[in-house]
Formats: sequence, C-alpha cells, structure tokens
Amino acid sequence: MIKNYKMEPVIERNSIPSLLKILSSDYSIIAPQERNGEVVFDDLKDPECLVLGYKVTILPPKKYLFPPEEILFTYSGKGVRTPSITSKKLLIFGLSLRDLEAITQLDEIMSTPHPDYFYWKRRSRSILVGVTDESVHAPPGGDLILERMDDELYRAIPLTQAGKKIVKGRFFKKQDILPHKGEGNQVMEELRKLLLDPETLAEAVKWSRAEGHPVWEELGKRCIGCGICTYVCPICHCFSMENSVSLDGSTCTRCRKWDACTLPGFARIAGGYDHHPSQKKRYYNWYYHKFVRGYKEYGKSQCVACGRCQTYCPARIDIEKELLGIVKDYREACG
Amino acid sequence: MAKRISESLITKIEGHGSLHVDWEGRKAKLHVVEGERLFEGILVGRTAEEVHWITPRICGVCPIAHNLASVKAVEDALGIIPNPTTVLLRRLMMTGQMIQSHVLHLFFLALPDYIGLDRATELAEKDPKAFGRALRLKEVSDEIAFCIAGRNVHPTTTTIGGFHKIPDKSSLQRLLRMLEKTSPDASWTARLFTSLPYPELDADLELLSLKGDGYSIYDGDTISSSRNDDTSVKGYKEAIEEEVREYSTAKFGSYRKREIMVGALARIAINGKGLGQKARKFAKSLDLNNPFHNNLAQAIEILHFHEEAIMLIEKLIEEGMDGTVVRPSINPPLKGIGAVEAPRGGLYHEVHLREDGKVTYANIITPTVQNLTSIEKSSQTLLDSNPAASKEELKRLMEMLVRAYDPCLTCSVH
Amino acid sequence: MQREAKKLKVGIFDFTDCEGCQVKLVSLRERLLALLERVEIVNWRLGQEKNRMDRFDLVLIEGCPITQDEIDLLKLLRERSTHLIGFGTCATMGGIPAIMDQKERAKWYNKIYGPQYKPRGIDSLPLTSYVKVDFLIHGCPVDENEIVRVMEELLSGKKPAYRGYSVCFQCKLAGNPCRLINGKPCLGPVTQGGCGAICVSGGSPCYGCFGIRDTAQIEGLLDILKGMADKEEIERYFTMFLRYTKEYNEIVRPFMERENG
Amino acid sequence: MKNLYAPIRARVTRIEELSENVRLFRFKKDRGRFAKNHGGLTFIPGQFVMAGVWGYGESPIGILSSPYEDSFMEILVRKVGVVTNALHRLNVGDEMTIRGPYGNGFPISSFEGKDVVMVSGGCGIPPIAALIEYIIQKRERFGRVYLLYGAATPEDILARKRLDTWGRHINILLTVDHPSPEWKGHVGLVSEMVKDIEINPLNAVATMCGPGPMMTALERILRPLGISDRRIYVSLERKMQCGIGKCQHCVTGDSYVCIDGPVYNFDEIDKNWD
Ligand SMILES: Cc1cc2nc3c(=O)[nH]c(=O)nc-3n(C[C@H](O)[C@H](O)[C@H](O)COP(=O)(O)OP(=O)(O)OC[C@H]3O[C@@H](n4cnc5c(N)ncnc54)[C@H](O)[C@@H]3O)c2cc1C
Ligand code: SF4
Ligand code: SF4
Ligand code: SF4
Repeated sequence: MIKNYKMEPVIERNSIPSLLKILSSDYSIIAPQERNGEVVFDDLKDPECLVLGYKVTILPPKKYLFPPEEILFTYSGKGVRTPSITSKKLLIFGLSLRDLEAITQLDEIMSTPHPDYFYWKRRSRSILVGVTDESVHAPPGGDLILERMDDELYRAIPLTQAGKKIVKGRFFKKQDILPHKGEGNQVMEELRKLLLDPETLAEAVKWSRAEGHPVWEELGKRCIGCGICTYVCPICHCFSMENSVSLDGSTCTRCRKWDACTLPGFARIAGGYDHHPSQKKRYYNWYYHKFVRGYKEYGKSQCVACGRCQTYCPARIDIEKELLGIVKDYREACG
Repeated sequence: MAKRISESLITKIEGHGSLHVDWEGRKAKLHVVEGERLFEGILVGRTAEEVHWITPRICGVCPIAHNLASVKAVEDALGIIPNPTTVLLRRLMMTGQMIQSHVLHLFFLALPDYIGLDRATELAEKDPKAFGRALRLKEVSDEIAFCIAGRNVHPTTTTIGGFHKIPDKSSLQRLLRMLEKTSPDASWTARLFTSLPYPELDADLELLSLKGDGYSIYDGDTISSSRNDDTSVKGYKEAIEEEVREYSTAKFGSYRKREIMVGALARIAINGKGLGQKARKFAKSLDLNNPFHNNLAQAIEILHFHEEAIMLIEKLIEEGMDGTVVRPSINPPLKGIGAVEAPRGGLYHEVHLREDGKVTYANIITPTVQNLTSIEKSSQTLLDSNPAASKEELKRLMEMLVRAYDPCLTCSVH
Repeated sequence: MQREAKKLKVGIFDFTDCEGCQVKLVSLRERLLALLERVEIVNWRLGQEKNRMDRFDLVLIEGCPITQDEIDLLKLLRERSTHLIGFGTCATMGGIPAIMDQKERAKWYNKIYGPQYKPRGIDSLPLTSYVKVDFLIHGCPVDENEIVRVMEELLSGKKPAYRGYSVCFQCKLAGNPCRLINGKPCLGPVTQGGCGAICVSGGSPCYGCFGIRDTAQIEGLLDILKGMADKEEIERYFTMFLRYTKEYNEIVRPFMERENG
Repeated sequence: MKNLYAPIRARVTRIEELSENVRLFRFKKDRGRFAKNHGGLTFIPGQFVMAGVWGYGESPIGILSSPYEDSFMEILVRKVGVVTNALHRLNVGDEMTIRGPYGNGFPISSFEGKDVVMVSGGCGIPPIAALIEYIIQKRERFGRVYLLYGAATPEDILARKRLDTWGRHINILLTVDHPSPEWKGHVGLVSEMVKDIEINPLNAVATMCGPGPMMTALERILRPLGISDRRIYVSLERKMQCGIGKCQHCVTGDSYVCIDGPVYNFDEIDKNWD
C-alpha cells in the first residue's frame, strides 16, 4: 500500500510563543487568554499566556473589526472629522474555524449594499490566523490556519500572501506528514448538519411562525431580553447611533454602538408605537434574520454553530435544540 | 432664649447640622438633623455576606472603612483569619480611603475658610496649579480604590475571608507609577497646611485612637487614650458610651464618661512614632490641644498614607499575591467585632449571626458620634476664651472649628 | 450646534443618605470644572458657603426625603425648579434606607434610641412619592460617565434618555462569567445598563441599583431565579434597592405570592 | 471607500410654521447644487433624506419640494422627539445635516398613462407633494389626477398656498373633521369623497400616506374604487438609524424599508408578517 506522504510546512507547539513574540514587532497581537475562569480574546502581552484548544470565547473576535462602540465622526465649528484608524496592524491569533467562517460572512455583510468604511478600515489592516484541532477540508477563511496534527505539531495552511509570508519565517519547517483525522470540536454538531441545508432551515422557521408553532410562545416567555445572545454571536451586527454634544459645547460626536434586536426599543418609533411589541416578536425576529432573511440575502444562514448564544444565555435557551425541534416538526408536517 | 447663630445648616460639612448658641447664657449646642436610617435594624435579617454591602452606604465619604469594619466583624464572628495578601490589600484600600476623604475635606471643605474663598472651585481660577495638585491627589486615591476595591465609592470586590477578585500585577505597577508622580503633591499639601493661620485655642483635648503595631489603622486591637487609659477593642461597648439627646438625631459619645477627640490628630498623638519618614518631620509642628490642628494632622496623613501605599504595593509585587478566600472555621463564635480607624477616627462594627448566617444583632459606633461631645465642649471653650469677640466673628470661628473636626453627620446618624 | 448663551442656574441638595453621589460629582474633577463653565451652582450646601433659594433651572436631589423638613423642602424645590432630577438610588428609588419600611421603623426607634426618643424620620420613600420628578439618574452610587452624559443632554436642550440595554451588555464586554449560569442570583438582565457592570466585574451580585429597565422581562428572570434561590433570597435581592418600584409591587410580589400558594 | 455615515452640511434658507408642531424647512447645500442623479431629477418622489442637527442625530424625512429643483430642497417636520425638536430650534441661516436621498421612491414611470389617486392626511403630505410636482411638470402624460386630502381642522391643512397652485392642474378634494365657521368645503371622512371621483380603475394607480391604520383606510377609501392591490402604493414608517441597509432597525420581514422601501405596493405589505 502506498502511503500518501506530503511535504508540508509545520510548526511545533513550543515555538508558537516565540513566533508570536517576533510577529509582535509588526502587529498588535490579539489571542485567546484566560480571565476569571473564562477564555476571552485580548491583547497578548505575554505569549506564554496564550490558550489554545479552548471551547469558545465569550465575545467573538468581531469586537476588533466592529467594536462595541466607535465614533463615526466628530464635528466642531471647523468641520466634520472621521476618526483615522491607523494604529498598528492587528494579528488575531487562535481563531476557531467557525470564527473564521463567521468573519468571512461578516466580510460579505459589511460589503452589502455598500462597504462599511469602519469595518473595512480595520479589516484590511488585520491578519487572521486560525488554530484548530479539526481537520481542515475547505478552509473557511483567514490568512493562515494551523491544524493540529498531534500534541506537538501543527500543520500550516497559508491562504493568502500574508499567510505565506508568516510561514516563510524560521519557526516553520517542511516535513512529511500523514493526513490526520481530526476530532472535530463537538460543539453543536447537530446544528452544524442543519446548516448544510439553509433552505430547509429558512422554510422551517417561516413555517413555524405561520403555523403558530408553540415554540415561539414558549421562547417569548423564557427569553429575558438581556441581549446577550446577539452580543456574543460572531455574526450579529445590529447597531444604533448615539449623538452627543460635549460638556463644553465645542464638539459633536456620533457614535455607533452594538444594539440587540431582542431589546425592547429596537423597533419602537417616536410616539411609542412598537413594531415588535412583544418579546415573542423580538425573539422571532432574531431567528428570522439569521435563518430566513439571511438565507434570502446571502444564500446561507447567519449562524456558524459556534455555540456561544447557547453557552452564555442566562435563560439557557439552546438554539440547536430549538431548531432541531422546529425542523423535525416541519418535516413531519410538510413531508 | 436660645438664638441660632447660623439660621441655616452648617455648610461644607458632610451631613446636616446647625450650631445653636444661647448668647446670654453663653452655651453652644450642636443640633444634628440628619434623618435616621436605622442601619442597625436594616441589617437584622440580612445575610452575613450582605452586611459589608449595606454598611458602606452609611457614608459615601468613608465607605471603605465601613466595608472593612463589617468584613472584619463578620470574619471575627466566623472565626476567619484572612491570609497576608488580603491584609496587605485591605491596608492598601485604607490608604486610598484616607487620602480620598482627607483631600475632599481639606481642599473642598476646609481650605476656603483659610484663604478667603467661598468654594474650592474658585481656587481653580485663582491658583490652577494648586488646584491641579488637589485634583491629582483625588485621582490617585480614587484609582487605588478602583483598583483594589473595584470602585471609588462603595466597594465591589471585597468579601468575607478575602477578595472576590484581586488586582493583577500590571495594574499595581500602574498604581505605583501614578503614586510616584503624585508624591510631590502630597509633600506640598503637608507644607501648605503647615503654613495656614490656624486660630489659637487650648481645648485641653483627650485624644483617642486605635493602636497596634506601627501606624495601624486596619488592625489596631487596643483603644488607646492620650491620658494613658487603654481598653481592648473587645470592651469597646462598655468604654464608649452613647447618649441620646432630644435635640439631635445623632447620639453623643464619650469615653469612660469623658469627652474625647478622635481622628487624624488623635492618631498622630497615639501612633506618631509609626509615621513615615517624610510625614514625621511635619508632625513636630502640631499642637495636640488645638482641634484646629486636626486639619494639619490630616495633611500630614495624606503624606504618610501616600508613602504607605507605595510601600504596600512594592511589598505585594515583591511577595506575590494569593487570592484564596478563607472559609469559616468549625464552630465559630457567631459574635464578632470589627474595628478600624476611619478617616475621622475609630469605627466599631459588631455583628451577631445565626447558624444560617443571618444577622440577629448589629451595633455600629462611628467616629463622629464620639467627636460630637468634644465639638460641643471645644465650641464652649471658644466662646469662653473670646469674651470680646463679636457674634459675627464668633460665628465664623465656630463654624471653622466644627469643620476642623471634619464631622460626618451622615455617619453619626446611621 | 446649539448652545445656550446664559448659564443654567443649578441647585444641588442632599436629603438623608450617604452623600456618596456628591462624592462622585467631585470625582468628576476636570469634568466638574468644565461643567461649571456652563452652569452656575447657586446652591450647594456641601460645596459652598453662599447659597440662594430663588429659582433653579435645574435641581439635583440626592438622598431620601425622610424627615418632614426634607419633604417640605422637596415640595418647595419642585415649585422653584424647571427640571428636578433625582440623583442616586436613594432619591430615585428609596435606596438602602428603603429596606426598612414604615411599620418596622417604630420598633427600631425604640431599640436604637429608646422609648423616650421623638423620631424625626417619617418613612424612606423615593422623591417620586411626593413630587413629579423629571429624570432619574440612578445608581448607588451614580456613575461619573452617566452624570456627564445626562448633563450633556440637558445642556444641549435634549430630554435625557434612559438606557435601553441591560447591565449584561457591559458585563459581557468586561468578560465576566455569568452569575446566573453559575447558579448565583443576579438582577443584571432586568436592570438598566450604563453602570459598566461594575459590581459583577468586582465579583458582587447586581442588585439593580440602576433601576429596572424599560419593558424588562421580569417574570422570565424570576423563573430562572426560582431554580437557584428560595423565596426569601429572591425577596432580599429585590428589596435591596427596588422595593418601591412599580415592577416590584406589580410583578415580583404577586409572583412570589403565587409561588407560595 | 467613503464614510457613508457622515452627513453633508446644509444651510436653512427658509422656515415656515405650518402649525404648532409642524414646520417646513428649505435648505441648500453648503457648496454647489443637489446632483440630478435620477434622469434629470434630484430625487425620486417618495424618497427621503436623513435630516439632522449636529450632536442631535438624524431622522428619515420625506422630501416635499419638486424633484426638478436642484438649488434647494424642502422638508416638513413634525416635532416629536430629539432630532425633530432640534430641527425646530433652528433659525434661518443655521446649519443642518443631510444624507441621501435614500429609498426607492414611487415607480413613477409606471404611473404614466394612468389615472392617479393620491390620498393623504395630516403630515403624510411630503412624498405626495413631490409626486404632484413631478406630475404637474409632465401633466399631459397622466390621465385624471386626484388628491384627496383630509385634516382634523382647517388649520391643520398644510401648505395651503401650494394646494391652490396644484389645484390649477389636478383635482383636489379637501375635507376636515372639525370645520371652523369660515370653512365652506367638505366635512367628514376622506372615504366619503370617493363618490366624487371618476377614474378607470383598471388603468389607475393610487398612493396612500398618512396617519391611521392603513388597512381600515384602504378598505374604506380605495377598495370601493376597484384599484388592484398591486397598484396601490403606501409609504411605510419604521425606525431607522443608518438609512443604508446596515443597522437592522427598519427591516420588516424580508425587506429593508430604507432601501427596498419606503414605498411598497399593498400586495407586498400584505405578505409581510409584521
Ligand atoms: C421614510 C420615512 C419618511 C418620513 N417622513 C417624515 C416627514 O416627512 N416628516 C416628518 O415629520 N416625519 C417623517 N417621518 C417620521 C420621522 O422620521 C420621525 O418622526 C423621526 O425620526 C422622529 O425622530 P426624533 O429624533 O424626533 O424622535 P425620537 O423619538 O427622539 O427618535 C430617535 C431616533 O429614532 C429614530 N426614529 C424614531 N421614530 C422614527 C420613525 N417614526 N421613523 C423612523 N425613524 C424613527 C430616528 O433615527 C430618530 O432620530 C418619516 C419616517 C420615515 C421612515
Ligand atoms: S450558534 Fe448562536 S452565537 Fe453562534 S453563530 Fe449561531 S446564532 Fe450566533
Ligand atoms: S452576571 Fe448578571 S449582568 Fe452579567 S451577564 Fe450574567 S445576568 Fe447579566
Ligand atoms: S452592577 Fe447592578 S448594582 Fe452594580 S452599579 Fe450596576 S446596576 Fe448597580
């Protein structure tokens, strides 16, 4: 039997901190680290604090491309000023395949119908490096992916010029490797499967509402409207504007801030009329955007089954379980 | 008939009170009109963990002192001895507390009297540099509180047996850099307050402070008097008596039936040897019988606690930190006392708990309660020793005198 | 840009409380000075000697009107001010003093002061129990950035707005593990954001001092709390700051009674 | 790439107080004229601008002036909240902010050769006004044109002068709920005037704008005329923050009111779940 050996660039686990140390002269490095018992993306001050093989981070890396709060312009008597985004380039390290996929989706969303100036200013100054235990078949995005072969070794899959440049560095060597069989990260595997057929998902969600499926009544009661699911989702991207005049009256600022469609004021207009007057409606809207409108607009669901909304929902609403239930009932009802 | 010298409340003190003087009989009384909140009742039925959440709300000027007094009382009741990191961090919190409170009092409440201003913010125009120094000291003390206690007013990180969360090394290093920058401001403050023209007054003061090793404000275990009459903290309730007077919502305290003064002046009188290098030099100019000198004593303390904060941070960084929270011991006594030196003097919290951790009894004695009797007495001395002065002049002097005690009437009526 | 030419006449008053919110005002430091460029403080007992009582464009009231004098002054201030604003949780919701209701008071006066004592305090209720209040700056204590935001809105002639989001927003930004998920009670989801989730970040629970947010899903939260705390504990959470809110009386109490029955 | 969220500066050149809460603002660009991007028009009737005041935010507001006019634009603003109050505090000569025009506007070319019935009430006049200005310029290309306009009282009828001018070109039917002593016109509901309309329902379009529940108005006013739902156009109102299809506030089902709307035919609206 002929073994399928291939010469590929690899890096040892032990060399990763040194690699990051070197890269930090050109980039600000963002990487997963532990804080209060949770894993979060943060500035990596000490490469030894890097955490790999984590399950999920609270906030997704979108916060670096689309910050929770950012100034869109300031105005003083002299004129309008758009803040310049010229800090050091970002290197976001240790992204999961799902987070990479989410950023690929955000890229598309933030280009439609017009490119979002602020997102792209940041995005074009950032490099994404994924690290995964899963085997990589179709890379979901990013500049470079490090696929874990065993405890010591990562295979490097460069996807862009920038990625290739990193792989040329001295911590990488070429080596014959066996194609490895990844373990998968076991988060929301069932939802993962559902997402392969976004059309059915879209149909099922739409159907469930039209048929008055009891799930919406129930979720409308359970959801406490805290907004967490949308903040932690790597694809959610609603926002609101906040305008202010500084204390001394000299400068006006418009700031955009993450908003959440599950919050009460989201669709309320002056005078108090509310287009989403109940938690049930607001919660349904969240699913509708992800699975119906998302599919209509981009041909896929706006979900990558990262598991965050389920992990961090204080009401323990499990999107995977709910969708499985809806799809099952839909299939039974509509054959 | 008694006629009020100030028609309205005394301004620039914490809380609501007015001086009433009977000019014919030449008698002075301090009316405290703060509403009663009844904290000792509020606490009953709450849990041990809620005590140090609730008591800081007695006073927003010295919330850290109340917070720690409560934590200590509950730890005493539960037989907990916190680890050395916890003690260092709490002492650091207390240095922040002292500077915060003294800066507020000295610059915002007291100083305007001595330099002929109505309000402190006028200083911002008159002497922006000086005002800038005051603001920097306020900032650095707030930062200590934010960093260790979680917030500048009403702590969020403290818990029974330790801390929910301890700061990381880099934030301590940041604090250290800030403190190094504000060191000259602390020295300048001590110099400034040494140079002020304090009115002369010999009030024959008995001064009272907690005493332990060094300049202890967090862990003194003896109540010590300048008349060499000491009591162990355990006996605080017998030694410090509280008397209800019909004209005041605050009780009037005394030590073994004598009027005593507590606060910065008393601390320096009792613990002066423990003052830091730089602060010690200024202590010589203090007149321990003149309550007006409490202002100067506070200024000296700003410098001292500034030095102490630096020392504590260096120690924490050097020795490393241990964030473990100590659990209650088996068969704890369920009755405990926590005493600290708050900015205005000795503060005593006592708590009794049920097995399930609910509070059954709480007693709180604040420094201002202890000072009220002394304030009245010193006012009387001021009246008696200035027979020729006009009412106007006396009124001004008496308000300055009350302010010098830095009374916290909100604390006194808790 | 619009700018009022004349300075707003401001009064700052404190009723019975801890004065921590005024301390926060001083903690604004440079920003307080910037504010003073735009307003004239005509009355501030804690801050200045010369005080006037004529008319106010804006009155900030800290504390709980517990005594008759305070209640009378509150009513007078309402008459004399264009905008009357509650400053801090004692003023806006009764705060910590409101843990004790009027019935309990008599008992504790007796225990603490003795039977001879003639109390001054009547009851600890929020300002809104006595007069119409134009805006509530919640917080125990108030937050510096929120003071600035509300002042900016007032100075530019806007009607200040309440925050539509919950404490959870900033709690997630801060990277805190969620208390509820770890089986510890928290009122963050039903509480108006803006405080920076400072208590949860410090390791303490959120007791809701920033006020119940608009259209909060309280029953949903109660269902969650039921799973981790007994009735008494839930009660203790809601009565730390929120006893006199409409939501406590109309939703929490009936819910607890139903649970009992 | 451009910062599409930054508005341009505009200057108020005229303010008319139409009622206690409604003001008309005329403004021009700080520099130059408004571009004629839409086949010789500066905007398509039914489109809106994001009008605002520095430091106060911005609001979607329909354009009232003629789409042929490129030296100024006019809007009508009802005072209801932060931005609209700030606009009402402006004086002639003050600066305001503008982004747009945004939205789809009426499918005006498909209106040609047809009878047009426009129903409007209260503040719903702006998009209709622009449409009327458009129609008047090419009057011969349209069949019979009606404006049915209802207001609470005669004082609430906005843009009286304009109505007089328009009346020379199109049929205007006015009605009020509460007449003043001098009022000689119709009193009662707009629906009662339908009997005076002569159109060919198979070759007509209708537009509706204004307050009140859409469905009941439709049932009462337009259904009796027999115009198909697909040719009845309505301008929707939804909360908006960005105006360019990103912020998600204005979505209704599958569509973004700020780009796919605000004008929809009734058939489309009926299919939307909210
Ligand atoms: C397509 C369209 C055309 C419109 N045309 C006009 C017009 O010609 N004249 C007129 O007076 N009004 C018009 N409106 C309504 C107008 O936009 C709102 O009255 C206005 O946004 C209220 O803003 P505010 O800041 O004063 O109110 P606030 O209640 O303070 O609202 C704050 C912000 O929320 C958003 N918002 C609130 N209400 C609405 C709303 N009804 N629609 C959209 N966004 C809202 C806005 O961004 C607003 O600035 C139109 C609305 C839409 C969608
Ligand atoms: S699992 Fe939840 S958080 Fe993750 S992408 Fe899907 S919807 Fe968003
Ligand atoms: S801890 Fe409290 S405030 Fe934070 S996310 Fe959980 S519920 Fe919200
Ligand atoms: S976390 Fe809760 S209790 Fe703490 S400040 Fe915020 S709202 Fe108040």
